[in-house]
Amino acid sequence: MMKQQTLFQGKLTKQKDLFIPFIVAGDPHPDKTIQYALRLQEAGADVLELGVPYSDPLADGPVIQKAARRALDAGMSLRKAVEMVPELRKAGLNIPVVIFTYYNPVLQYGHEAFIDALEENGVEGLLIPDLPLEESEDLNERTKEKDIELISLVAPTSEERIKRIAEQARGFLYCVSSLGVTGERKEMAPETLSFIEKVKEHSSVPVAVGFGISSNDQVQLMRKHADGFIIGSKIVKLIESSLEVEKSGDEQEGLRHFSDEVNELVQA
Amino acid sequence: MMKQQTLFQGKLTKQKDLFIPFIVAGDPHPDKTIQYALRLQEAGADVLELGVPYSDPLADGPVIQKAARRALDAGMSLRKAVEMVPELRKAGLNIPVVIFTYYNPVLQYGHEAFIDALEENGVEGLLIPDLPLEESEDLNERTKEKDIELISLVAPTSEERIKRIAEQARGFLYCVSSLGVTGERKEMAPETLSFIEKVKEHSSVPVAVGFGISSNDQVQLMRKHADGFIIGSKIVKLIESSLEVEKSGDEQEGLRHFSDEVNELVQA
Amino acid sequence: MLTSMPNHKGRYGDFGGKYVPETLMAPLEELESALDEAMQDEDFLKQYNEELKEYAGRPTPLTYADKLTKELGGAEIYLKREDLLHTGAHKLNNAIGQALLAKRMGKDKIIAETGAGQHGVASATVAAKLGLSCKVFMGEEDIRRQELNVFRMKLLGAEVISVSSGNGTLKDATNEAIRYWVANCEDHFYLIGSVVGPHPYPRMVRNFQRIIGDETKEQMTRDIDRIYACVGGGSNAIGMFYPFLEDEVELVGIEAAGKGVDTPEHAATLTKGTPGVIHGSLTYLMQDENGQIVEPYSISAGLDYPGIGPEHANLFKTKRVRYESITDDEALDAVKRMSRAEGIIPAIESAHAIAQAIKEAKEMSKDQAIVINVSGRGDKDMATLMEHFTEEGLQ
Amino acid sequence: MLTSMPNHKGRYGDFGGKYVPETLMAPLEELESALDEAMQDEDFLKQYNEELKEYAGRPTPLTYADKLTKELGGAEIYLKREDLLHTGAHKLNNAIGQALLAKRMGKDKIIAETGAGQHGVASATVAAKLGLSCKVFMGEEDIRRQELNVFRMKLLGAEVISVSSGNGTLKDATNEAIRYWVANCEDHFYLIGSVVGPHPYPRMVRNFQRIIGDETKEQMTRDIDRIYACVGGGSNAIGMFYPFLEDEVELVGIEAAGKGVDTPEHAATLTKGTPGVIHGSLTYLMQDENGQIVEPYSISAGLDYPGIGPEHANLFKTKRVRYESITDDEALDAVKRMSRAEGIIPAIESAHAIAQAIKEAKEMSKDQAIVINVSGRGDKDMATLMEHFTEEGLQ
Ligand SMILES: Cc1ncc(COP(=O)(O)O)c(C=O)c1O
Ligand SMILES: Cc1ncc(COP(=O)(O)O)c(C=O)c1O
Repeated sequence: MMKQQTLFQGKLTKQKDLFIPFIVAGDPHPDKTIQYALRLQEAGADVLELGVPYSDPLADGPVIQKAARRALDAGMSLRKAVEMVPELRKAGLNIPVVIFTYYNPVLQYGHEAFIDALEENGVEGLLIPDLPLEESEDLNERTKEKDIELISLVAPTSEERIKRIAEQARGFLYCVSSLGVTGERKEMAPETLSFIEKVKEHSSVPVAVGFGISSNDQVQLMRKHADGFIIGSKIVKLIESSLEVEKSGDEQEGLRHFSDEVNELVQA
Repeated sequence: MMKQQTLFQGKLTKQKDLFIPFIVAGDPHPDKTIQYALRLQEAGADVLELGVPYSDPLADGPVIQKAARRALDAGMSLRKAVEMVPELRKAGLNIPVVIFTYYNPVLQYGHEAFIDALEENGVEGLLIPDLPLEESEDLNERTKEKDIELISLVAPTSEERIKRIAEQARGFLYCVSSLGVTGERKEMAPETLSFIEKVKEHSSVPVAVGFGISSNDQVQLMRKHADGFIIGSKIVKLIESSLEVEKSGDEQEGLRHFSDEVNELVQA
Repeated sequence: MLTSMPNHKGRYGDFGGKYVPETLMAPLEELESALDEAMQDEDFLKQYNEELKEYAGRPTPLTYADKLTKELGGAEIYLKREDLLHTGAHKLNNAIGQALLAKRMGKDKIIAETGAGQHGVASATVAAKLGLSCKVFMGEEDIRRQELNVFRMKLLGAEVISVSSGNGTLKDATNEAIRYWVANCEDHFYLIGSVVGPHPYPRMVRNFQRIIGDETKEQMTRDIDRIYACVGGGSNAIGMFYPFLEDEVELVGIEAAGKGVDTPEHAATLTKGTPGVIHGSLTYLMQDENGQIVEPYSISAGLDYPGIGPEHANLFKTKRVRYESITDDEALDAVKRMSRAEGIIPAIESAHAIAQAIKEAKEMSKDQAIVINVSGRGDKDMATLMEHFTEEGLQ
Repeated sequence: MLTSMPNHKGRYGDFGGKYVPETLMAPLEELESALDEAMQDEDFLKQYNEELKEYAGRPTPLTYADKLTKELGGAEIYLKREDLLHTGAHKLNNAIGQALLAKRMGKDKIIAETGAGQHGVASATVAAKLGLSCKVFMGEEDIRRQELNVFRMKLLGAEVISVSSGNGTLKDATNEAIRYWVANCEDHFYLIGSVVGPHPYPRMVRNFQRIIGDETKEQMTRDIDRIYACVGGGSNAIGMFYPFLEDEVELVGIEAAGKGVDTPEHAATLTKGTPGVIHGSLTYLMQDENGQIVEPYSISAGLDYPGIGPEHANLFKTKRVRYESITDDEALDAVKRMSRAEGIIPAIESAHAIAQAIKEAKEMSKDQAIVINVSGRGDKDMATLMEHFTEEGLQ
């Protein structure tokens, strides 16, 4: 596999066994987001997917929908999420950050201004779940110019599209484990593994699998078969339960609880 | 005017200035009907129209509809109404009695049986408001055979029909004062008088005017222009008010009140 | 010949006639001659046909019910789609015809009776369309039960007159409409909603409804073995049957058996009634031994009438048409079945015809064919249906 | 040439496209090629046209509104009568087309979103008719408000799935339907109810709705000066406009101004919105400065949508179509006016088009002519109308 020059601007320390957690910026508060991000880094996260809350998140299941609602109610926006990145850095986050956002907020921001803002704020990656290859030309160019990785996705339905998508993938290739929106899956479908194989054949970047990964068993399976795994809804749920713990104890206890649970989830 | 042989079997003592009251048999009780009939005779009635209550009295206004409802609730029927006539006689009623009934009860009774019953019970006349000339052939024949007068009606709309109807009229010719169902009219339409004139031209029997006569003024007018007048709703109303008086006094007082009111209504 | 009835006295065999107060005899004669003239007048017929086509939505389709046919495994089932007519039932065919006639006669005020409100809505509709004033008589009980249709009539600009006499239902509304007509016959046109009433109404309404059968004849590309229609007053049924009276096709009229013809709560006039006079016509009706008219019952307001058109009385007596009856429950089942098999929610009235057809179609052979007249759509019946079908009932 | 849009990327000028998760890209491609094949297939087109004719009741009439025309004293007014289509609105044209396509693609499970329930009922109807299973996604708030249509869908055998996300209205029901489709795209067909969504939906729905305009063209016996149609997602409007895009006729689309375009409560997407992506398509929409979609408002549930079909966005930008907006109150007045002038109670959606036409017709000359698309009937709106019109309001 020929590697690209700027894999997350050199911040990606390995290309296998990548742990890529997803959190919603501002859920339930911007300050908390920084805390959780640091704990995830401590727990071995290799990339942070920082989700921007959206009113109509049509690729997301109920857990992330609710988190987005909480974050919106707390006043989060695309602009604020991007501007949170320097604060994350200041607090000690070193791993690459991928901004996850639906397309409409980007469009309102304006492509040029948005990409400039990503650059200024030191964002290494961008993932837009409702912007397929066919609609991404302009942003693809613009991100390339600024060494920002525009993450592509492949899905079980992609079939002949896999090759086309994989060949131009940057950063990592997001492999959607199965049909459906984000959210836990009890089991991974057996087809998932052969699907991953196929994707890997065509990809020049690490292949990370996401959608539904929610148990250590599944993590183990992905460690074996893919180059990385993305965990979203489950992490959001762990945040929810850490907030519960916080209620009956103090903040540190909540965060400790969060770290413990994350460690247990991703342990090798 | 050529007179027919059996004008109400000789019981009609005059052919002018006829006072023909209408009451509903059994309103509010059969016993009461006899009392009211006698009082009407005392007040100068020349013919008694004895109405049979019907579920669907479509030629009647609200006053007679309500009376019919009271009588039906008290168990009155065509058969019972006819069988009441001998009792009226026994109690002293001498004037001709005309049974007023809608056609359906007659049909259920059976033409033959019904006419036999009329004869047996000494009924002199029959009036069926929803049986126009065109539908009355059979009953016309049958009543003729038994010397029972089948009363015909003419209405302001009758126009060319007047001649046809008047020429075969028996007993008296019922001249409907104006368009509409039974019930009081505040005023008689000016056309009414010319209409009566026209009817009289063709009639070989007395022409009595009905529908809406409810004041002594109207009675006076009819005494002048017609051979008789029929009073229905107003009499029924006087019965209602006599019943009111009865409530706060005794029966005799109620009947006295009734007689007074009737006298006042028809006085010359 | 059945199709040449009624005779000049308005008789269909023993039935029909004009049992009305003398006051109405002349207006009825006037109506009859105006009708006869109109039916000879090319312009009138053209206008009637144009309104049907360009306003009311005729021809209505004849739909082959392929799923229902397959499910039952018997005769091919065709549906005549009066449910697609403007305002939702066949009633408008007649209302258009009569309202045009009223206008031709120079009468710009119409009156109508209504039970559930379908004919009231149809009358209010044509009155609006043709610029006539419209008074609709409706029993106070029905006004309470059919709030929606009352509103609809008012929205269309009609005046709804509450009738409190009797039980406050259709029979009483009809009585009251007749009474009002008697008082106002000179400038008012009484627009009767079914093939009932004194001559020439049953003939006139048939004239204006026969388009249903005429179209069906033209639309069918194969022989028909049986035709089904529900019977309240009988207008949709006559409209469908009349053009077939002299053909070799079995005709089946379906009355409302309500809670069962052996209970007092039904509206099965022919099945259980006896000859008598109602609303000006000699026909079958529901009455007691004294000839007092009895209040009928059916879950479907449009069939809840104690009489029936005189022509049906004759077709019953001469056995040219077979009359059956269907209970509330059977009709409701048929609503559900038709909804699910064909995506057509029929009026509960029409569902009576459907229920009988379903019973019979499966006993027939695959090379036979039947037509069901779907006289109206079920929108007006939603409240009733919601009351009846529980959540499980809809599984 | 406007009529040759969209291009191969599903673009109408700047608008349209496919802004969907990768999972849906292949199903959309599959759909597109199946659609292209079907539209070339004589048998498919024949079946579509037959269902429209023999089941749905096409052609719908073009009614000359002579009374309204006279009252206004301006242009001749013609009404295209989609209110007479089976289930009561133009929605069925599209539902039939898509359901037949689903069947042709071997997918026997359909899903649909609905707001007020009109498209849900249309989908449930065709599903029953064609033997498909049907899940309808509906916001919990809408389920509460549209009890009757919920029942109707269940009676037709559809499963109604309550959506509690967001505000529980149409936008959220659509999100949820898309989510369900993403999870089940292999054997489910998503039957979208308007010319919205990712390519090829806007084109497909236009294909299945253009029959409205095609018929109108055929039915008009004289030149038309202007055509009016209301715009929610825009399907009835495109259906009407499309065949006229290259003709010399002025086209007017009418949005819902709700309580006024200067208040926050309206659904005037083109008048007040800005370009953005909603439900897979780049178009105009109502959003805040951060690109969050804003909940719209209109008294008419069918216009209460924050987006609009991308083809309209282009027709707006290129000025080929003029877009206007009408408030709740103006629409309600138009309901009453049309009811009384023509005996047609329109859907409140359609009344928006009527209101605008009334404003303009009186300013036009007598030798001009306009067509209003009456997209649906008002039966479904009775509860709303009853709330609004007091007794005096009906005098
Ligand atoms: C849909 C429908 N079908 C049938 C009827 C019964 O009337 P008829 O027997 O005159 O067709 C009615 C009466 O309201 C009706 O609305
Ligand atoms: C009668 C009617 N008209 C119009 C609309 C708006 O949809 P569209 O703009 O897609 O025609 C609807 C939607 O439900 C409707 O029911």
